[in-house]
Amino acid sequence: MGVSEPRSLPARATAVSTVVNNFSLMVATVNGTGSQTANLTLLRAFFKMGIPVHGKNIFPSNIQGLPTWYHIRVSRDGYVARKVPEVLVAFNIATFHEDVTSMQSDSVCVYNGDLPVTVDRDDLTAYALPVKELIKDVTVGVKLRDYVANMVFVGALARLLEIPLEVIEESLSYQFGGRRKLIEPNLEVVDASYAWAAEHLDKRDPYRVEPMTETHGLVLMTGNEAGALGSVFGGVSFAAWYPITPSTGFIDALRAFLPRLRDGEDGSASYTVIQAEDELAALGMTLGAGWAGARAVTATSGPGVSLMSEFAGLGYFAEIPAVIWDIQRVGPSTGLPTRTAQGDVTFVYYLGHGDTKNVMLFPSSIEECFEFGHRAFDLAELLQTPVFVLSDLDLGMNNWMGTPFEYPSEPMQRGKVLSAEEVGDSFSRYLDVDGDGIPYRTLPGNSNPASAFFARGTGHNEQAVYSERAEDWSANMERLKRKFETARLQVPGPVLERPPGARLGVIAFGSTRYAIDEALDQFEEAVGFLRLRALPINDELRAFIEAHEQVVVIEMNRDAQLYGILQTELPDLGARLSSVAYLDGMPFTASFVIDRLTPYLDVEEV
Amino acid sequence: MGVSEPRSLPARATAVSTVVNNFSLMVATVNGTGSQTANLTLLRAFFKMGIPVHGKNIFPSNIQGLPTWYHIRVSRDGYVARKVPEVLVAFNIATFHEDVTSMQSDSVCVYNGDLPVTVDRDDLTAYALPVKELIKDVTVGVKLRDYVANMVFVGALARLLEIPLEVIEESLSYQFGGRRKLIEPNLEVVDASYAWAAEHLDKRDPYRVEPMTETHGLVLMTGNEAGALGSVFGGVSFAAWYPITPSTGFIDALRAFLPRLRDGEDGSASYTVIQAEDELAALGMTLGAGWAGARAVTATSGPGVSLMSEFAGLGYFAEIPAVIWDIQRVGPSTGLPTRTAQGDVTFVYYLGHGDTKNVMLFPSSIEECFEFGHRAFDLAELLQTPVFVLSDLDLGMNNWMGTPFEYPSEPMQRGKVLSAEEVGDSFSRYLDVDGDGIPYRTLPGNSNPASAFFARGTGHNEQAVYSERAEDWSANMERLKRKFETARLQVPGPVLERPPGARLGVIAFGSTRYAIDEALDQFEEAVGFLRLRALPINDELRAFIEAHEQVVVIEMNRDAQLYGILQTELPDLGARLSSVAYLDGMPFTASFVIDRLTPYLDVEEV
Amino acid sequence: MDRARPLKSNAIGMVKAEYGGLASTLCKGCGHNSIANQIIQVAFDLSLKPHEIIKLSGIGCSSKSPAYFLGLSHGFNALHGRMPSVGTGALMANHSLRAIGVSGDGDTGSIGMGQFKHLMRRNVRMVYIIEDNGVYGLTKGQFSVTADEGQDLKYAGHNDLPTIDLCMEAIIAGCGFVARSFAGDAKQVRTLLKAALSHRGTAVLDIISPCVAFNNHDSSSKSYGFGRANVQALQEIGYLAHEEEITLDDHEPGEMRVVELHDGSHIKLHKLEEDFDSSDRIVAMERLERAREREEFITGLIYYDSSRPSLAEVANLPDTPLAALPEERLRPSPEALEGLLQGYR
Amino acid sequence: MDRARPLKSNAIGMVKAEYGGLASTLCKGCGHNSIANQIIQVAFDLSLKPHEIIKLSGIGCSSKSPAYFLGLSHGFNALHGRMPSVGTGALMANHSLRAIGVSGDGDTGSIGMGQFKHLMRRNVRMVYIIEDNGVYGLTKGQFSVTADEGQDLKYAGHNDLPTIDLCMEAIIAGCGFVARSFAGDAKQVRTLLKAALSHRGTAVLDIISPCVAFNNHDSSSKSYGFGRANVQALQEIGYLAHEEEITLDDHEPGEMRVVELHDGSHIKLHKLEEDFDSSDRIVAMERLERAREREEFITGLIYYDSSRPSLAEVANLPDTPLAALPEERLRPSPEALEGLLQGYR
Ligand SMILES: Cc1ncc(C[n+]2csc(CCOP(=O)(O)OP(=O)(O)O)c2C)c(N)n1
Ligand SMILES: Cc1ncc(C[n+]2csc(CCOP(=O)(O)OP(=O)(O)O)c2C)c(N)n1
Ligand code: SF4
Ligand code: SF4
Ligand SMILES: [Mg+2]
Ligand SMILES: [Mg+2]
Repeated sequence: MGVSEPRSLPARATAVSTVVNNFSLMVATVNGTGSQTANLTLLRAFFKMGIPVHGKNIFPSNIQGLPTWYHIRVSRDGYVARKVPEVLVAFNIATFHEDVTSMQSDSVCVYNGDLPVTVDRDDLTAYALPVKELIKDVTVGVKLRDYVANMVFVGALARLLEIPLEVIEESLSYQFGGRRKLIEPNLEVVDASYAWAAEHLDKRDPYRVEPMTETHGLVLMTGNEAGALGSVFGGVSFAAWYPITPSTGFIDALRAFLPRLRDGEDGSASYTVIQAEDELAALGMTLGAGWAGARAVTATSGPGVSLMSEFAGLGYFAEIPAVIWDIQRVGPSTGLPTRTAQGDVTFVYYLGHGDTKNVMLFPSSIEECFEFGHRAFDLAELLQTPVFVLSDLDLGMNNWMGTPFEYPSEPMQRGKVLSAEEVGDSFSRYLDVDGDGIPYRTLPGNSNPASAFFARGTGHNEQAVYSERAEDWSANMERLKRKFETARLQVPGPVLERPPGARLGVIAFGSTRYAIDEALDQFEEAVGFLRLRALPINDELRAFIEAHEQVVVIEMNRDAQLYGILQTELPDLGARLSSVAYLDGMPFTASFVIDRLTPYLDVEEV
Repeated sequence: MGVSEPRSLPARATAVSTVVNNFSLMVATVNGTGSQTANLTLLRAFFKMGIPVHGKNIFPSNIQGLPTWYHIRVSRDGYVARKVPEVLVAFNIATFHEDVTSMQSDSVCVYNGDLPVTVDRDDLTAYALPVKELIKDVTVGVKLRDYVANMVFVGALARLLEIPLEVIEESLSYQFGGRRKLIEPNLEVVDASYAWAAEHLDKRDPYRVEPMTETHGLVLMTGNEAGALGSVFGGVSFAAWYPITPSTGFIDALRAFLPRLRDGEDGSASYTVIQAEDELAALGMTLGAGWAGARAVTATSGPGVSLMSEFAGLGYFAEIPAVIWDIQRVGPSTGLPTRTAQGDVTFVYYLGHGDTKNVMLFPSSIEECFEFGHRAFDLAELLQTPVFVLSDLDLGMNNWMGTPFEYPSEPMQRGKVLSAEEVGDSFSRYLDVDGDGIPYRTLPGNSNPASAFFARGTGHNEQAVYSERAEDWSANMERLKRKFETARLQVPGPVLERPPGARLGVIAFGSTRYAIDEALDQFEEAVGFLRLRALPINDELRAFIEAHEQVVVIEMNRDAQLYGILQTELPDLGARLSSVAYLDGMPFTASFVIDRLTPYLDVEEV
Repeated sequence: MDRARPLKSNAIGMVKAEYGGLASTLCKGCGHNSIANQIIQVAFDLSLKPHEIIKLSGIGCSSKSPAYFLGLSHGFNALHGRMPSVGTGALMANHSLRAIGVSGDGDTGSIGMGQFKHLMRRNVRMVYIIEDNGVYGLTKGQFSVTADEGQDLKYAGHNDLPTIDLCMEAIIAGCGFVARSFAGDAKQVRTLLKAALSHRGTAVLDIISPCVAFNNHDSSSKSYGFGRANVQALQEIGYLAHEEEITLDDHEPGEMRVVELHDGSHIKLHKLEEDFDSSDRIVAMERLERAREREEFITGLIYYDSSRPSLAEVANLPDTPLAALPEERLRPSPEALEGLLQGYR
Repeated sequence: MDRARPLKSNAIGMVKAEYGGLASTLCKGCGHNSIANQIIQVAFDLSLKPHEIIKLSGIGCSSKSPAYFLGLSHGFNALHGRMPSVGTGALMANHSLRAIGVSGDGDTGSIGMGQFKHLMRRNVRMVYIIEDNGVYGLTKGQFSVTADEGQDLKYAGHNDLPTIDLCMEAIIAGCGFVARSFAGDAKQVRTLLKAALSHRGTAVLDIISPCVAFNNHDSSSKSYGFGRANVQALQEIGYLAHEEEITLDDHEPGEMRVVELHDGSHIKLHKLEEDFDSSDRIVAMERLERAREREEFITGLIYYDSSRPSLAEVANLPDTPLAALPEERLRPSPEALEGLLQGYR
């Protein structure tokens, strides 16, 4: 992603008396009170000003009434990782004390002056806002009053940070899809609050914004939306799902995009989306559709993946194309439904009893969510196997900047599907004709009688007929192994984010890339960074490891899952690999990465 | 197991003009025709003669009418691994040709002379039996006639191999539980056939048996029976299951042993066994019972394990004792329900999404099935976690010799359960009081109000209250990691089957030990052999590897699953490890192991 | 919500507050909260000993609520749709416990349909409360199987599929205590809860419990508005604890039935519908079917049959719960082992 | 088993043998074999094009049988209890296909209960045959949910649990074509199969199919003996393909009903029970319930309602199956992408 490439001037150099376009903002509110609109309005405003920006919603697993925090990272350097905030908006009495205490000294606290609280720290710059006062005259019903209340901090921040009001208005209009009746009352409050701030607040903190051009031409979107959009352009024709946070947004986006982009002139739908009764059924339907020739997808998260185990094994063994998006949340078990993780890597790679091994993709940006959204179908049909796309809550549910997505350069690759003519007079479903381990398949409805076969999860010979013969079993499984070798060369290869370093290299995947990238900017010593985009691995990864004395695998889970898989696949290089694995549900910060990597660098100094 | 220890005189030295107590027999019949009785009668007869013996049933996944093969290994040296047969009993026309062709030259073929076939090999010694003739006068109804027909080969073999008729009678009586009405007609046929053979067959082959004392005092039993019996003596009080081959026999045995051994004077049952509607429910019930304080077990196989994934993760995370027997069959997917494998190792170790890791036991003999049958409950309650016992179809369903099981030496260990008094006035379910990662628990019904807690699969603090706090999550997961470290020292350690070798070592687990043991007898060079009995591993394993230049991990799956896990856990030793992994559904033979190990030995010669 | 009874204590000397739990994190006005409050009230009224009760639930807003009542009772918040199996295991391990299970319409009717049906068939002793709002609250309002056919919701869209009647499902699967109620009718909810707790088998309470966040428009059969306007009780029900004496009030004989429950307590059923008889399975099914056709919101005790034994009863268990059996009872003697092994020589 | 029709060919010039499959590996005399033979006969009689049919099954002896018929049709032997979901996906991906699904009582009623109920609710167009023998044949005879309450079997032991009526389950879940038959009544099986294939939604045939290996004692309601002695047809049914003209024979008007099916073919129902009406849901449920109480073995068309649209119909699908749509229809234009992204600037 353009904006996240290493920067010439290091961020730290910018901490001067006035800090422009370089701070992190945390808005503490209660969920279900409409604060999301206020937060997104601010986010969009910075974005429209051309300033690199990113927002993270740290929300509770309930519907209304609990604390929620929204982090906005404003960074002229294009950094989008989570960062300890310099500016706090404290609008939630329940967490007020905790929030205020959490701030570093010299930071800023904008708070709701109506709350029966005081900021008991003189090392903070505090601004109290008379919320009730500012909304009392606004022309909305009582029901909406609480909602617009959040616009008070928007207005005040606009003034304090110097966000032009017209940009705020633009952003509000964006949030409300141009519906004036909704925009007006909110704008009213923003203006009032802005005016009040202008009159009563004297700016005592260094943080402000200035227009830039960095984000011009970019889009701001969630990973779930990007993945769904990619699927639409990948020709998805069937989706089955069961609701589960944080994957629900993926299907919501599908259901929003499809009617808009994929209905025919005759008004008929070139797709169908089914809400299944559970995840077993969701994957069962997806496999049924894939077997019949549709481009079929399902989306879920940890608990759903567990329930899909048996069907995953069937998909692998009966060789049925399907795409499964796992928007990872914190597990084991029901875990933390609204926190992010990279914890399903090992489980999904081996998902299904017996010798099952799955193809996996690891998007790290909205561009890759879009790209893998359509490529996953090509891969699934080329390889005739379920393809798992492992995103996560942070990437999937939060808004990220990205360059406009590239339209698929290649036509769809539908794989080895034989027409009635191509079948001729004999057909063996599981025969390795081409030596790549990938057999040919036919679809139900094929009018050639020879094309018929009985797909099954039981042992079979090349004609798909049930067989208990030892040699049939091992031959078929060896072919599947060959197919997996073929997969190594067809999946997206790793990206060399930074050329091999002096001595130390880093391997990571997915949404942790931003914290790592920011961290590596801070080291004098050049550190290599390879970003894995798929499993199984291929030789590029081996080469990267061989190019370093030591390679640290960084991941967001407790058990060093990718590290373990690499040990298994590259035993000869095992000694060079180290692991930084950690999970507490919060996205990594650059400073966390720096802390954990520093020891590996110091080693050298010794 | 005493009888499988290395022998002074190597087997090969015994191939002389007359071969005593050292051959393998294969009986080819049609399933559902009562041939099992004939096979087991022969097996039991050799056993009663004091000759080390073992039988393997290679049967189809249907109920009646398909080919089935029964292998009997007769070995004065105590070898019980599968071995290419020297003696064939060909009673199935469907496979007659295939069976005859499969024999090595100089072997023997006893066949049903009524079949419209001829033995077209003059390098075999063939004996045709006039089956119809021999059963025509037997006093049974037509329905039983087919069944007793199998006794024809029993009688003939008794004569040819010199099995005393009284031993056959004893064995028949054993099979029919002494019911004369059933014994008589069969005996009648045996006698007739024996007499006929005495008169018409002149012995032209070297194979015969002679009484020994090797099996005196031993028992002959299946692994499923032994495991169930161990569970009964382990105090199992709750079992829930869903039928699936090859685990069904485990529950059948439980249902047979429990009423006999565990009903009270008042006739009440100190246990309950529930047939669940599926495997999700089976483990759900098992966990519910474990949470409430019962010693709860379930038994299943691959497909069931897949379906148990979500509950496994809950058991790990909510820390609930439970025992799960996975009698492994060939997967992926429905695979080969009636063939054996060691293919669920990786999947079970990581069963459950997120950072789940499970404790596993690997029995290799009926003695260990019994021992782990009760120890698994101690471990599950000590560690407060689901314990998986990985047996396999070969060990579970076939009859093995064993020394009479040792009565549990220790009283039951029920783990850290607090009574109402012990709770006192405060209780934290997930507090690591002792630093071993194992918290204290209370059972429902505890009359101390402070003892109550709400078990959950969601993130929680030490009081089991739902928490999304980052530090609560990571602290709890770190404690669970400590608990897993504690587990390393509590699970059964590996067994040093053979002291460290000159250069080469072998690591294996479960039922492959017999083929490996027999193979290692054949090498001049001393090869070390460590048999793993549980995961997670501990330092004994590391020490064994460090004691060798090279260590080969032998296992019955395609993907080198244990090898992979060892790479992950001992990266620094990765380079020393090699893998022999193979699966086609048939138990390993010594010659297979020899073939695969030889290259590692030759290396040295170079 | 109930009139508070400051410090008044019950027969076992506990005050109502002691039957409470953590503060609810559900939406203000959620039907589930009022049901939780009725459970607290009933537990207090019946002087239940908290340690003789276990709380069970699956996953959902509804399934969270056990955290908000009976804080002194053990509980198990299981997996989505899997409360029945966990409950079955727990209650067989300790059959002296009584269970209050809380599930949702999605937890029970969608992912949980199989386990629900098999629980009914086994007749495990537990009170199974379905907090029925026609949507998946916790995942923001998708349709569940009890949603109205043809219904439109802003987020969920249009529902083409027929409504599943969970009371009907319970009856035909063998459940002997099936009732429907409305979170807006606190009194009926309490009475039915008391009766259900006295039933020895599975007792299903399908309580319409409006989701104020996603499905509370008057046009929805799961809304407060619809409920208040259309609720149609089949009977007036009264619960009589053992001690209370039975007064037959001034009703026509035909109109009034007194039914004895397993624990010796009674319910008084004052018929409000001439020819409805909750003891007749066919009548009950027919009434539910008619209600479906006519879109009637009937509440009350729909089917009651005390004849079937519970799972624990057919299992021939000892009086001491399995979980409490001493080692002597769990581990046979060395002689027993020796004897058994003889058979394998 | 049917009288062979040597080389006689049907309307599309196929001989019966071409509708056959591999040799059965089931037990001799297994009811499932005779059902497979009826499927072959019906496919031949109706001149079905094999490539327009898909075969579906779960796991079990019954679920194996699709290998033994229609060898020229594609098929999917899915997972235990999961045929419904796989079938739903396949039939939505290609709604031009007609499906014959074969399941067992365990596959459907035990592990598969949830998916079965939800399939009924969605009304996916498929013929769903339950080869119902009251046991798990393939795993050697454990009781299934359709086993007789109180039944004793040598291996399985005693069954304490009530029998689940899968026809009742289908009806209340919304199925519009529910029939029960007996493998021993080949003619009725064929007629019902033909009618079911003409139905546009899910058609459930619960066919009692004796397991000769484990549950064929005359005392079992799933045995040939019991079936032959007790089978009680609700109607005499005739199937009339489009071409055949409708003759009303010589029955009293009241006794005879002719019902038009979705594809224009008809069934003739000659009532054998005065007041039974398969078009009335309550009557159908009541009849099933009475049969349960009286342990009657009723067969025939139990419930028929053609009004509900199938899932494919409500999905507003194009005529071309989704699986066959060309890339132009599946991938929007670059302009469309550009346009959509504008909204995220
Ligand atoms: C296996 C699994 N799938 C999906 C989810 C996500 N999920 C949580 S609650 C819920 C639905 C709850 O609906 P309902 O049971 O009606 O309860 P309500 O919130 O309406 O009270 C779902 C789908 C989950 N937790 N686990
Ligand atoms: C997940 C899973 N659990 C268990 C099994 C074992 N199994 C195979 S068939 C079967 C039951 C079949 O019973 P039914 O559906 O009635 O078919 P039938 O054999 O009686 O025709 C079971 C439990 C399996 N294959 N998969
Ligand atoms: S979302 Fe609905 S069900 Fe959930 S707490 Fe809010 S109102 Fe209740
Ligand atoms: S076991 Fe029963 S169901 Fe299976 S094939 Fe044999 S008779 Fe049929
Ligand atoms: Mg709900
Ligand atoms: Mg069956």
